[in-house]
Amino acid sequence: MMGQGRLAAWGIGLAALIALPFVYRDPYHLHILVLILIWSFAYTSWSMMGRFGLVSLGHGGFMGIGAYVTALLWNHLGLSPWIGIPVSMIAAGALALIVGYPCFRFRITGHYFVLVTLALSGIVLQVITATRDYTGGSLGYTPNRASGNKLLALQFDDKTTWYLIALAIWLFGIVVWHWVDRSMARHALEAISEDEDAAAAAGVDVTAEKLKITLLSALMTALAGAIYCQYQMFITPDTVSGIAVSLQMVFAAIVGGLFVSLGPTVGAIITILLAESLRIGFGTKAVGWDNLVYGVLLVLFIIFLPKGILGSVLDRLKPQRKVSPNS
Amino acid sequence: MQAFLDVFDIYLLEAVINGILLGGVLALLALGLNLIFGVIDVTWICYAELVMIGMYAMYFMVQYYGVSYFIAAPFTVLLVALLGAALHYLVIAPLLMAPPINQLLATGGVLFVLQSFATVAFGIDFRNLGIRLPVLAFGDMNFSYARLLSFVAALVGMVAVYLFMTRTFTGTAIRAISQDRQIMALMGVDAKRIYLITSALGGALAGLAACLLVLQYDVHPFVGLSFGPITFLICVLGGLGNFIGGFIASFLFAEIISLGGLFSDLEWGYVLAFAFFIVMMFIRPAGLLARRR
Amino acid sequence: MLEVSGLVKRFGGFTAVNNVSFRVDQGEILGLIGPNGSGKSTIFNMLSGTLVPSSGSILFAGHEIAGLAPHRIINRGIGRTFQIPRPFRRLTIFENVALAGFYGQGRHSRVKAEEAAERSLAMVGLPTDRHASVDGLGAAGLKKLELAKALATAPKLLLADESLGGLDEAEMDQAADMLRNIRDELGITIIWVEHIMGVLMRVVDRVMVLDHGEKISEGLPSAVAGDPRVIEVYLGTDAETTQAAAAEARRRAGG
Amino acid sequence: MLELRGVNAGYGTFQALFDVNLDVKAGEAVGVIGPNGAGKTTLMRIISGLIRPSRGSIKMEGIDVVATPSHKIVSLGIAHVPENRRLFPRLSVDDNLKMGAFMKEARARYAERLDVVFELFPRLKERRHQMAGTMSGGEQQMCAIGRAMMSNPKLLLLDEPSAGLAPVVVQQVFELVKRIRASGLTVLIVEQNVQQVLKVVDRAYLIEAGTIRASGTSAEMLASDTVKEAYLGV
Amino acid sequence: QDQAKEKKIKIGVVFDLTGPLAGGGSELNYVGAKIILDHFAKTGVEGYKIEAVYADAQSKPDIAINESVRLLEQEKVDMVLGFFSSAQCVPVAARVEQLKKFMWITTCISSAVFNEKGYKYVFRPQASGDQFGMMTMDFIAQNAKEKFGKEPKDLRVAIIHEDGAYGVDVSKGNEAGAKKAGFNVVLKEGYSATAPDLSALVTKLKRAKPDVIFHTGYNPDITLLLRQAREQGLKFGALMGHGAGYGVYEKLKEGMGADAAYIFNADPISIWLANQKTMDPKLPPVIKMVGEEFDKIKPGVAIRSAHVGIGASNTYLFMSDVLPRAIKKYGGVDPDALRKAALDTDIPEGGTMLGFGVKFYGEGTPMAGQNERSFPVVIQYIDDKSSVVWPKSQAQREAVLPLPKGTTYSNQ
Ligand SMILES: Nc1ncnc2c1ncn2[C@@H]1O[C@H](COP(=O)(O)OP(=O)(O)OP(=O)(O)O)[C@@H](O)[C@H]1O
Ligand SMILES: Nc1ncnc2c1ncn2[C@@H]1O[C@H](COP(=O)(O)OP(=O)(O)OP(=O)(O)O)[C@@H](O)[C@H]1O
Ligand SMILES: [Mg+2]
Ligand SMILES: [Mg+2]
Repeated sequence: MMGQGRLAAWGIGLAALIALPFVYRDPYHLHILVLILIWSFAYTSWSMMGRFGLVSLGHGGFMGIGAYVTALLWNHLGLSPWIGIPVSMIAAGALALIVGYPCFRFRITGHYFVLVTLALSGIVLQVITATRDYTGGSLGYTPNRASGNKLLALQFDDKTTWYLIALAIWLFGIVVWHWVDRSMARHALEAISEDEDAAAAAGVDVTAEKLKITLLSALMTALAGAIYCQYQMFITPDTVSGIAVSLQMVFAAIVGGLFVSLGPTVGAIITILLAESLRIGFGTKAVGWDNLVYGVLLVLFIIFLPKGILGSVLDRLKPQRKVSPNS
Repeated sequence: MQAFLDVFDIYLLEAVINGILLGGVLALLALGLNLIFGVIDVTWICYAELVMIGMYAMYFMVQYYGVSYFIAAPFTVLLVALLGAALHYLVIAPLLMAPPINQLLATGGVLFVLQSFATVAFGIDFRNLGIRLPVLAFGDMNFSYARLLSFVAALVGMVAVYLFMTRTFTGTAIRAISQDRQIMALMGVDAKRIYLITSALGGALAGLAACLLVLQYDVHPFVGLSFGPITFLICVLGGLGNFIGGFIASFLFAEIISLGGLFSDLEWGYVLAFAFFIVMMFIRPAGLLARRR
Repeated sequence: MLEVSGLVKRFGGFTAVNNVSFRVDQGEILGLIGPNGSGKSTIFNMLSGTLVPSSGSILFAGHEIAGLAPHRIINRGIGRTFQIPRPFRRLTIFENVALAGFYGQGRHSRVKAEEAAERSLAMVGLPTDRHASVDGLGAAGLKKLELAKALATAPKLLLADESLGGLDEAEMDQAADMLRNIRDELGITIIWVEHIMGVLMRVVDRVMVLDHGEKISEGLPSAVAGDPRVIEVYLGTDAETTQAAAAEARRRAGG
Repeated sequence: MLELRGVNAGYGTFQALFDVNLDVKAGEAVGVIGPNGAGKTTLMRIISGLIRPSRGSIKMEGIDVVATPSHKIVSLGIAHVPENRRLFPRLSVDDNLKMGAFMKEARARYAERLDVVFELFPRLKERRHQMAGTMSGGEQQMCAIGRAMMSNPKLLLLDEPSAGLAPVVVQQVFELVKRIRASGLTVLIVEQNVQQVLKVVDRAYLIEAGTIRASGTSAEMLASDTVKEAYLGV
Repeated sequence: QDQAKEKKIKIGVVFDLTGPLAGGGSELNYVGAKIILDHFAKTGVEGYKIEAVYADAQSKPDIAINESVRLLEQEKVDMVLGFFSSAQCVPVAARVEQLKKFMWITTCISSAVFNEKGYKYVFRPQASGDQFGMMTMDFIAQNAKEKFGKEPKDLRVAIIHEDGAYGVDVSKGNEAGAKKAGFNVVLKEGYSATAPDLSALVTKLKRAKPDVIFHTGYNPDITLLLRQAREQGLKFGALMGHGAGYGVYEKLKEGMGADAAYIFNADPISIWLANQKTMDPKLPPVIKMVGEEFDKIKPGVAIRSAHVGIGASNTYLFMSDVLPRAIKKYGGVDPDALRKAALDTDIPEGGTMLGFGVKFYGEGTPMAGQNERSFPVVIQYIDDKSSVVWPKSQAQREAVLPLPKGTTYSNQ
C-alpha cells in the first residue's frame, strides 16, 4: 500500500525517465544509461533471491543461458529472439529447478548453497567454452545481423529505442520486486531465511517457496542476459556468464542495498559509473589504477555501509522504518 | 578389444598419475583455505590472489635480486602470513559481526585490489622463475619434479596442520572460535589474537603454496582466477574444516579434470568435476568423509 | 484422535525413540515427561513432520501421517511449539503469527489469516498491535509467541514443547493456565512436555513417561508419580519434588 | 573477595542494572534470585567481563576487574558458567575441557585439573570423545561446569544451572553445587528455582528490575515478605 | 572554433594495456603505433593537426566495444585505429560499421572480421589468420620430403590452438593447408587460453606422436604447454607457432630457456628483419627512427619485438598514404573521404616496412576491406636471433628442421 505521495513521485520520475532520450541525445551517455538499466534489471533479479539469504553465485549461468540460447537459436536455426528469449528463459528456469530442487530438499544452505551455485555457473561457463564449434568458445559470439525485419530480429540501431526497451524491462523488474515484497510469500521467505524448521512448523512449504522465488529470479536473469546480448550484439562467456558475472551481481546488489527495491539499481548506477569514470579518469596515463581504486572503494562501502548505499541512506532518513515494513 | 587397448594404454596411467600430482597442487592450495574458510568460518574469496602475491615475491627475490630459492621461500611465507594478518585486521575484523556474504564481498573487493595492485606494481607481463627442475622418467611416462614436490609439501603440511589443530591449545581454540565467539573471553582466550594467528597461519600456507606454484606456473596478475573457485569447491567437498577430507577431495577433483581432459576437450574435465561436486553435495552434504545424516 | 504405534527413530546407530505406542483422545491434555534426551522432542518432531520416523505408524484422525512434509501435517491440524523459542526476528510479532495463520491454514485467505492472528495474540495475551517488534519480547513473551503461532494455524492437536525452565513461578502459572484455557475454550487437544512437575501435574489429564526412547509408564498423574521406576529415572528420590508431584496429583484426583 | 559498588550496566540505550552493590566473601555460596528480565544474567556478565559496566566498580580480591581486559579476568580466578551452557557443540568433551584450561596458568596444571573434574563428574570421563552438542542436557550442564572448573577458579559463577533439566538431574546439580562449595570454592549462583537454591546458599540477593530489592541469609530470605510478595507471587 | 576543428584529425587508438593480452603483445603494438603517431603529431599531415586519444581495452571485448563507442561518440574522434585481439575486432568492427565510422585495424588477424560481412568502413592491411595457418603448412609441405624423409601422407601433424577467434581462424588455415598437402592430421584440438593445466593435452599429444605440432596460442598458455610437454617427455620434430605469444621471443626465452631455440613462428615479418634493399627507400629511416624510439621506451631488449613493427608499420601506412590522400583528393577526414582514400591505395610489394604491398578488396567481394597483398613469413629462432626462413624470396637462412638431436623435445 504505497502512499499517495510516493505514487506521485514514482509517476513523475518515470515520466521524466521516458522523456529523457527525446530531450537529451548524447549517444554515449544513452549507451551508458541503457547498460545501467539492463544491469539494474539483472541485479534486481538477483536480489529477488539474495534478499532472502539465498546467495546465488549461479546467476552468471542463468544470464549466460539467456544470452547464448537466444543467440544460438537465431544464428543456427534462424529463430527470432521473440521465440528464442522465452525458450532461453525456459531453459534457464529448467536448470534452476534441476539444481534448486535437490538443494532445497536436502537443506543445502549458507556456504554450501553459495558454492553449489558457484559450481553451476562454472559448469555453464565451461560448457559454453567447450562447445566452441557452436558458441565460438572463450572469446565470444556475435548474433548475425538481421537482413530483413529489424523488429522481428529484435535488433535496433537506434539508441532511443533501446533506451525505452531497457527502461520497460527495468520497470518490469521493479514492479515484480514490489509484487513479491507485498505478498505473503515475502513473509514466508523471510521466515525461511531465518529458520527453516520453524517456518515449516508454521505451515510453510519450504522447498516450494524457495523454488518459486528461484525460478522467478532465474527467468528474469535469463531475460536480462538475452536483452544484453541483443543490445550489445556480442557476448563472451566471461561477460555474460561464469563466476565473475555472478560476483558482479552480488556486489552491485549489496553495494546499492539489498532490502530496498531501488537498491540494486543504485548499485548498478554506482558500480558502472564508478568503473566508467575511473577508467576514463585514469585513462592510459595510470594503467591499472582504476581497478585498484574501484576495489578499495568497494571494500570501504561494504565495511562502512553494510546495508548498502540506498539502504543506509534510507535508514538515516527514517530510523524507525524497519518496524513497519508493511504499512 | 583393440578399442579397449587404445584407451587403457600407458598414457592413461600417465594421466592418472598426473592427476595425482595435480591433486597435490590443489591440496596444497586448499590447505590454508580450509583453515580460514572451513575452521574459523571466514570467507577469503581473494585467497588465490594472496598466493599470486606470494608468487610475485618469489619471482622478484629469485629472478631480480638473485636470492637463492630456499632463502627466498621462508621470506615469502612470512610475507604472505603478514598479508593474511593484515587482511584480517583491516577487512575481516570490522565485518566479523556482519553476515558472511559481506565478508565474501569485502574480500572480493580485495581481490580486485590485489589484481590491480599487481598490474600497477609489477606490470602486465607474464613472469617466470626460469628454474628448470629435472624430470622423472619411467619408460614412456614422465613426471614433473615440481609437482612431486608440491605433493610432498601438501602431505606434510596436512599432517602438520592436523596435529596442530588437534593437539595444541591454540589449535583447539581455533576450532572453537567459530562455534561461539562471545564466550571465548570466558575461557581466557583473546579472540582477536586467535583470529590473527589463524589468519597469519592461513596466509603462511598460501605463501607455501606460492613457493611451489611458482615453479610450475607463470605469474601474472590474473593467475589467481585459474585456481580460486576450484579451491573453494575442494574445501567444501572434503567437508569444511576437515583436512583429510580436503586432501582426498583434491585428488578426486584432479583425477576427474585430468581423465576428463584425456577423453575429451579439456573443459569437459572441468564440467565433470563441477557436476561431480554438485551431485556429491546432494549425497554427502557434510563432506566426503562425513557419515550420512 | 491420534494413534501412534511402534514408532522408532534412529540417528545413525543410536536409537532415540524405540518402539513407542500411545493414543491421545479428543479434548485431552497428555503430559509427556522423561529425562533429558529420552526422546520427547524427537517424538514431537516426528509427529509434526520435522523428522521422518525410521519406522512405525502415526494415525491422525484416521489418516496415516508418518513421513508427510511438515506443512501438510500442519494443514491437517497438528500445530507445535518449539522448546527453545524460534521467532522470526525480521518480521513483526503480528507478521509472525499472521504468517502461521496464512500458511498453516492452507494459504486460503490473507484476511482470514490476519483475523486468526489477532485472535491468537489476544488468547495468549500479547499485543495485537501490528508494528510491535519481536526484539521487545522477554523469555516469557517469546514462549507466548510460540504458542500464538501454533494457535494461528488452527490446530486440532497442539504439541507444546514448553520447557518452562527459566521462567519465574508467576509466569509458569500463567503458562499453565493458558494451556488449560486453550483446551477448554477452543477444544484443542494437547500433548505437553515439561520438566517442572508441580505445574505439569496440575494441568494434565494423563501422563506418559519416556526413558531412553522407551515408554516406561503411562497413566493418571497420581499413579505415575508413585511409580518407582519413574521416581528412579526421572523424579528422583528427593522427597520434595516427588511429594509435591504426588500431592498435587492427589489433590486433583480428590477435587 | 568480590565487591560490586554502584554498578550500572545495560545494552545500548537500555539500562539493565541500577546502582548494584554486592559482596561475596571467600568460601561463601551466594544466590541471586529474581523474576525474568530482572538483570541477573547481566549481573553475571559484568562480573566476568562479557559486558562492561557504564558506571561503578568491581573488585576481585582487591583487583579492579573493570580495568582488566575481558580475557584476562579468568586469570583473576573468576569462572563463569553461562546461561544455556554455551558449550562448543562440535568439539568433543575433552576439547571443551581443554578450552577451559586455555590460559597459561591453567595449561601447566592441565592433567591435574582434568583428574579433579573427572572425579567430580565420572560421566564426563566416559563420554570424553563424544561431541558436546550430542549429549543430554544434564551431561551438557556437567560439561559446562567442568569446563569452568578447569581454570582452577576461586569464584564460580553459575547462571541458572538447573534450567530445562529433569527433576532428578536438578537434584544432582544442586548436589554438585554443594560439593563444589564444600571443596572450598566460592560460588555465586543465579536461579529461578528459589526453594532449592536457598537450601544450598548461605546468603541471597533479590534483584528486580535491575535493582537489589532485598538481601540476607537464606533463612531470612525465605521468611521475608518482600521476597514472597515481590517474587514468589504468593 | 569551426575553423580550428576543420584542420585537425582526432584518432582513437585502442589496445590492451592491462589484462592477459597486454603482456601477450598488445602493449607492444600500442608502443609501435604511438611512436608513429607522435612522429606525425610533430609535423602534422597536409596542414592537419594530429591528435591521438588512447584507450585501454583491458583485454576484455566488452570494454573494447565500450571504449570504441565512447571515443567515437563522446570524444568525437574521427576514426578508430588499433585492436590487438580478434575477439575485440569482430564485435567492434560491427559496431563501428553500424555507426558509419572509419576503422583501421593494425593487428588482429581473424578472417571472421570481414568474412562475408560486406563492411564499407573497416580496413586492414594485416594478413588474415587463415593465411598464417596456410603458410606454415605450406612451409612444411615444401620441406617434408627433404627434411623429414617422409611422404606427405605419412607425416603426422597435430593442430592445437587456443579457442578464441584468433586461434580458431589460424587452425582453420592449418586444417585447409594440411588437407591440401595431404598430411595425416593425428590430433586437432582447441583449449581455453586460461586453462590452469594442460597435462591432459600433452598426454594426448604423446599418444598421437606427431612429427610437427602446429600451435596457436597466447602467453602464458604457451609456456605452460611447453613446460608440461618437457616434464612429460613429449617429443616431436618441429613446433610451428603462429604469432601472438610466439611473436614475443623474450617471454619464450624466459619461460623455456634454451628450449626456445628452433621454434618457428609465422608472423608479419619483423620490420627489423625485412629486406631493406627491395624496400621503398623512404622507409629504412623510419624503421631506424622506430627502433631508436623503442629502445628509449624499453631499453635492453634482446630481440626487438615484431609486434612493435606491426603496430608501427600499419599505422605509418595510414598516416603516410591514406590520410594525405583523403585530405587532398577527397577534401577531408570524414569517414567517406577516408574510405575512398583507402580504396584507392595501391602499393606494390616492398612498399611497406613489413615487405608486403597494399591493395584492399573492394565492395562486393567476400573479404571487402582486407588487404589482398599482405602475407606473413615464417621465421625461426636460432641462437637468440630470429631469421626469416620462408617464403624463399624473403629467406635469410636455411631452416633447421627437424629439431637437432639432443635438444629437449627432439624425437630424433
Ligand atoms: N539430529 C540428531 N542427530 C543425532 N542425535 C540426535 C538428534 N536429535 C536428537 N538426538 C538425540 O536423541 C536423543 C533424544 O533427544 P530429544 O531431543 O528427543 O530429547 P528430549 O527428551 O526432548 O530431551 P530434553 O528434555 O532435554 O529436551 C538425545 O540423546 C539426542 O542427543
Ligand atoms: N543482549 C541484550 N541486548 C539487549 N537487551 C538485553 C540483552 N540481554 C538482556 N537484555 C535485557 O536486559 C534485561 C535484563 O536481562 P537479563 O538477561 O540480565 O535478565 P535475567 O534476570 O537473567 O532474566 P532471565 O531470568 O529471563 O534469565 C532484560 O530486560 C533483557 O530484555
Ligand atoms: Mg526436548
Ligand atoms: Mg538470565
